[in-house]
Amino acid sequence: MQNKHPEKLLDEKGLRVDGRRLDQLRPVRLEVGILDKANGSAYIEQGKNKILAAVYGPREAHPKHIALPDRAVIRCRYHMAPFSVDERKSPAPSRRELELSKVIRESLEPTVLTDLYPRTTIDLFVEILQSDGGSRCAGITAASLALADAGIPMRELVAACAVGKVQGQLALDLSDIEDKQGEADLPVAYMPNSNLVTLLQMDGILTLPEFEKGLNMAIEACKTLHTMQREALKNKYSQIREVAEEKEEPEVIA
Amino acid sequence: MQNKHPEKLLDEKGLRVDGRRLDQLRPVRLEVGILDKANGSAYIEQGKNKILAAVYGPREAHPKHIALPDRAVIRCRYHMAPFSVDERKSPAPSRRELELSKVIRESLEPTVLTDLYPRTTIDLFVEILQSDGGSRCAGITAASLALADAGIPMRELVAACAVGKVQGQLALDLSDIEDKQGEADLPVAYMPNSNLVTLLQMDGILTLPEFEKGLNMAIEACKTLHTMQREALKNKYSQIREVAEEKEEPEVIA
Amino acid sequence: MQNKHPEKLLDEKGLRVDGRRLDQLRPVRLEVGILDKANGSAYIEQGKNKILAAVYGPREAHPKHIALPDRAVIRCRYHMAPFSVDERKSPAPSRRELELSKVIRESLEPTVLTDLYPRTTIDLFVEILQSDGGSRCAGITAASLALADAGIPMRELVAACAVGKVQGQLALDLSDIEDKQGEADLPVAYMPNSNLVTLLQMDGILTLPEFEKGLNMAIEACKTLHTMQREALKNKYSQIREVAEEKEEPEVIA
Amino acid sequence: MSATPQLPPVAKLEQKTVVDLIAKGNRIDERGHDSYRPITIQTGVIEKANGSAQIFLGKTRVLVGIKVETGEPFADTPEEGVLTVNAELVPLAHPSFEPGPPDENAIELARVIDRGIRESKAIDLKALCLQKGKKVQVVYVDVYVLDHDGNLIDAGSMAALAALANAKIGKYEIKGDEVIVKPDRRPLPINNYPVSVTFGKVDRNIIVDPSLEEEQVMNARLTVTIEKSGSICAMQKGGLSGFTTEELRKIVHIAVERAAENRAKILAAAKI
Amino acid sequence: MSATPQLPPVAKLEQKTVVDLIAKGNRIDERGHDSYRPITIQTGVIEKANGSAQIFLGKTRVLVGIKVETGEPFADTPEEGVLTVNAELVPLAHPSFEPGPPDENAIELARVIDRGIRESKAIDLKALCLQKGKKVQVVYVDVYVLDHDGNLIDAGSMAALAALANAKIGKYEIKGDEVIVKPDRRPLPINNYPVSVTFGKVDRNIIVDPSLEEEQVMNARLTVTIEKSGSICAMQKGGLSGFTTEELRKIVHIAVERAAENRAKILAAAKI
Amino acid sequence: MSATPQLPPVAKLEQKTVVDLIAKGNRIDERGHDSYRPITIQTGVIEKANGSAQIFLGKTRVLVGIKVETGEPFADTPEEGVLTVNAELVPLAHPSFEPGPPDENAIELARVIDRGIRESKAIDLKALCLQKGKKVQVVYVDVYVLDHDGNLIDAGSMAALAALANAKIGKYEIKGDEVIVKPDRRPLPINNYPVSVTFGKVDRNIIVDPSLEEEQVMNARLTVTIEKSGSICAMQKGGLSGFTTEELRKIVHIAVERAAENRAKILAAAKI
Repeated sequence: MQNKHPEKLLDEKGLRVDGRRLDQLRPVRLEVGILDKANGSAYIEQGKNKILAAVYGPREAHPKHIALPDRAVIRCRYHMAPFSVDERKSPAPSRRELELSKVIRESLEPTVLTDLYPRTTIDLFVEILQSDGGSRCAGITAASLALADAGIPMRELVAACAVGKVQGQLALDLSDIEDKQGEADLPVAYMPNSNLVTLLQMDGILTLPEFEKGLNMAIEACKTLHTMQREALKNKYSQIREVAEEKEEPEVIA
Repeated sequence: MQNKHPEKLLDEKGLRVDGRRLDQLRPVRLEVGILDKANGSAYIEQGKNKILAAVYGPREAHPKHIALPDRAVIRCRYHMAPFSVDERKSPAPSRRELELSKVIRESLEPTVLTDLYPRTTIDLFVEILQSDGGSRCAGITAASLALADAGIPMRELVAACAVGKVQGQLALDLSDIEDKQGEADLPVAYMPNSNLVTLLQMDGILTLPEFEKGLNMAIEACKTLHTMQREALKNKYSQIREVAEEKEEPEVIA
Repeated sequence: MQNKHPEKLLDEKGLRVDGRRLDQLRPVRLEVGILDKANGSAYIEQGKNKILAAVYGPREAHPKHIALPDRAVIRCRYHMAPFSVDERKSPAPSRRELELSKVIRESLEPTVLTDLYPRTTIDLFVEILQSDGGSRCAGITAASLALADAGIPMRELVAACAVGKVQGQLALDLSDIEDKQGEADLPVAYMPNSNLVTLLQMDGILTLPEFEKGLNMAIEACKTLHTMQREALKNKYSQIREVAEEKEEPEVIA
Repeated sequence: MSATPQLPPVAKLEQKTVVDLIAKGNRIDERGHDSYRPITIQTGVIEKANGSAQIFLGKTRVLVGIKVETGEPFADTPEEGVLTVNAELVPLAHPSFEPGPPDENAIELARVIDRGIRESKAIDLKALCLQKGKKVQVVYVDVYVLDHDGNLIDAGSMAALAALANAKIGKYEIKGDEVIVKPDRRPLPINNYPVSVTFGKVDRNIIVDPSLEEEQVMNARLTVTIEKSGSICAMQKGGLSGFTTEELRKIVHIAVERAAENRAKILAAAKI
Repeated sequence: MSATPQLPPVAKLEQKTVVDLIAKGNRIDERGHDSYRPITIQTGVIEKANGSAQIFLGKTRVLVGIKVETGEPFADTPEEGVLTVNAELVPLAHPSFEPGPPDENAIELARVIDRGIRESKAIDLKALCLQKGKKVQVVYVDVYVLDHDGNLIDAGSMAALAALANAKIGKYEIKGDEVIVKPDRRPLPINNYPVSVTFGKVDRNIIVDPSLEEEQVMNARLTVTIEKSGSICAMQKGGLSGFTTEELRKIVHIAVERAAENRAKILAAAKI
Repeated sequence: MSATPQLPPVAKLEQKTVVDLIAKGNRIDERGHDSYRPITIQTGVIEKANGSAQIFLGKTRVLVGIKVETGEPFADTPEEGVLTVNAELVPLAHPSFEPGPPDENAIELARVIDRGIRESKAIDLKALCLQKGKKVQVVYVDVYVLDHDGNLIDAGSMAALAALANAKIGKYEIKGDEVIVKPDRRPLPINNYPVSVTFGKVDRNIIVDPSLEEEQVMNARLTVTIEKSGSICAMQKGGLSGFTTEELRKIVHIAVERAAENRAKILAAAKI
């Protein structure tokens, strides 16, 4: 968190640079099943984030020695297109991308019934076509939909959203400019039915009360996003929606 | 094709910097079977190009998973020695070398009876010891001889030559200086008996009539080189020559 | 060997910068079995050198194709910590580290009864935590102890020490400053019972008589270090000492 | 090392259908031999890029982003900007694409697209020089394959051209040793519109714009890139067989026709 | 690609013992759920480094060396020194560690340690600027894992903090374009003391400072880094499950307590 | 990691013949223990290089090209040119050589050749300084192994020396900040002629210049490099066994003799 450009991120009415309230999500657009070759895919726009997620698998592990005898191996790559950020990014994976690939995988694995597909891999690709702050969270939201679209049995969908701090105030779903000038960033992924936080990172400074409040804000946003996810799936597969509504806990998709 | 040094590449008589006519090849020297360890090898000098080609195989595929069940895998590396060009070249393969390795392989594969050696690899190494324009073509001419020298059954030899454009005129077998200042480069590999063009690339600008004329010039040169190739093999293996002359179409060597 | 700073490395009494005589080792401290996870380990301080050596194995070769049917494969890595030298060193292996990994392996392999463990690997890691001249030799002395600590059957321990030339005089066990300003460096590893020199390298200029004298000085130092090695093992495993003393030639440990 | 590719195990029967249809003058998707699949081009889809375009060529989908940054010229062209084309076979586009540095197919794709742009002098590189021998503008063309259903060269080069035509760059001033970027934006200076047309040879038949199913049965591939005045500015043969001279003469004439049609679509999409 | 890790085949019975003991409020090494293993910290162990510290956290052993060199600032922070944290899982520390560039575990370790130092502004980076936009001091923090018996994040971040507190840097003067290094040495300017506390979740129990045996049976991991005034300055969740909100509320309070205790040990070891 | 090499499966009987002949004072190619295979050296074979030489040592064939370019000196030797030796085990030279970055054998080969040249001060590096601390000439010695029939170190170092003696460099003038290259050419300044002599130990016998068949049965290898006045300037032991002190004393004396003979051949080839 750098704080070099103390521009005004909140106006006198407490509204943000893009006119949002502190607890307001950016506009979100979700699409499911938009790629031809992938077994499952989804697209998310959240603010100016434009992100594709695709799933291949379960498929035979290659090379074989990476297979596990009792469950599927999940592999995940978070990757930014060279043109997705202000200054062109080399396509070679950065340390940041390698770390995010790991935490995104660990945010999604708790949802997948991996023991149904021993000796296979499920490969998950999250491509950031345009990045605008909060891309790891939006990527998780899309990736969970791509897993569902691939027909992979899941406990429930996971949604993710960050809370940040701007001018001393907690604010939901920071945009790029808020993120760069903000004082904290708290990305959270959440499974509402299981009440499990599966991604949790933090940058910046938060007091304990701020953390608790911020966590609650993030979780509420995840619940909203979770509804949107189910809506997006419903638009794609109306029959799957009905099955999902019958059994609520756990919510098994596919 | 850059055109920054508009030096005179043709004199008043239409002769080129090195005194050649527009349709004249540079001096060519071919030697077959000059390396001790390789299964087959050949050496070509064409102008100041000095190129070694060597073949290892058919040999057991390693690692095994690259093998194909119904044919040999051909692997090819075009590589320039660090001292082969004006400015020292790093020995790590450049993107250009990677592309040329592919098109050279694809120019030679049509000649090899790969289905006779399933589950093996045939490895082909083209080392440019000195480069003087047209090294990919000279490399193909040598590599085809190295395959024959290795006793690998082939439909026929393939020869290659480029045609370029200097001062608006089509010219055969450009040297380095002509290539750098020329207006187009059209490398061609050709199997005369099968009438198949197996390498075709183009840089620069050619009208359709220029292309057709240039293609014909290149093919005539390939036929000349093809004769030289057979001569070089004859010098090495007189008995193989006789077999080759009996069956003309296809010309199976070894 | 550079000779740019002709500072005085010897005083009027023939004593060196750190007060040593020409034939005197730096203070040496040896410890055996100091790591928890490694199968064998040792630590050496020699001057300001601080070096850890660890052994894993014999263990199943991975990947399998590196295994040998009639003996264990020994693998060795000499590696310097980024903070071990004056200017921070990148953790990626340098060409020097790759060469030293090879010669250290070749100095230790003659001591190991590798034919007892076919199809396995014995992995040897030498980590230079602080470097002060002569780290390859001190690393060998420690690595040999780590092999013994791992219970790997050996012909005998190998010790190593370098001789250098400062101001025209042969000097034992050069420190960093002597090494950088010295005129020659002759690192030697020696198996006293077998009378075998298993590491021998040379930088600088030595006449034949200087080489013979220097070799003798190094070998005498190796004998002294060999006694210290056995002492260090004795402190760790008193019972093993007794077995080793019974059979002198070859000295089989473990 | 370049190695004979391992083709996916496509059912023999399926392969035979593809080949037989072509032999009868038809194709699996009912096109004629000389026809392209439907082409849709969207420009300006990535606001953070200087220019961008997404193409759908049938089910093949390629996104190209253009970034223009300040850098150094090459020593042998001190008064010219720099063009860099990079292609990524993004793993979400096909089960056979794996993460990692570009393989020979990605490199060939990038270099063939590069060749068309460079040899036709599509970008006025001299107009991108800021300070002779020291500072120039570098144009990065990143070709991002998102769904692979065949003929990536044509899809990539058409999207690249549309993205270049869509690109806006800053205005620069040099003050002493520093480059001042001004907020005004002007179009990237484009002089030519090279369009590649790719052919496949299936047995002895030549088809245009092969789909992935067709690529898996074809013997050889040829790309011909045509610049605006109808001359050839780049060619690239691929695949395990070759072309006869008669086939080549026929191909280049078809290429000129198809290139003109596709160029019109690209210019329309880029509103030029 | 990040892949589900392959855990070593630990005997089922042994695993059960570890889990059962924790379920009973006990642990395999007889600690309480909220207790750390014994901590020993030595500073100044590498004389050639600007600062260094070695920690023994139970049988886990980590050495950190600090090197301070002259370099260039980042373009967006022209008046600040540079902090670089690198972690090596040295192969002598565990049979599963292999030579090669840092894998995702090493990168995560380095980045979590980095985040604690950076976000708490532990190092006064502005005091490390020598010449605005041109020359600054670069602080390299190399985390060297020598024996891995679990909880590398806490061991590494405590050793890093002790090494930073131990570090001495040269005095510099700028004359024209040259940097003159003076022989005087001053402490590296440290403003804050972030301490990470790592939790494991075994079934529904939360334990502090998991050992390697415990790591192999735990479902999820959470690191909370607390700066000197008791606020959180970094968090990182790992592992194949998650935490409930109740668990998280409990965890952050324990983290504040444990961090204060461990900070005192570090400061004592660094004689601050 | 350096690993015990996998030797090719040579027929036991063939191996026994090689060993037995040596035991009887003979060798498979009928040489004496102390004799080299025939040596042929050609210089100036690569016109585009500043210097070049090709050696045939029996069936071993190595080509060395020298390139001299302008670059920066090392910080600790601001008044000296730079020497860089690189060796490539080109895959066409032996079935076991694979494409890729230099392996430990290639690195050892390059470093031993480098050591002989550097330690004997064969190149007058001070004469290659153009502008103290800023611009110097960089001498690249690229050792290219074309056919591997054993003893690459001696073949490579003899070819390197012949190529250096063959090299011509430009005349340079410094005007302000620019380097002006003049068309005149002068020889690279050479002060010493280091020649390496490599020994193999087969059972208890010491042989000179081992061929590939002999390398596959020998226990250990020793290279001794002798400079023009007869002193040792580099040594390198290799292989899985060692040498007794008596063997070493004998070896260095033979090395001095053979080096003098081979030096004469190199100088004759380079016309010096």
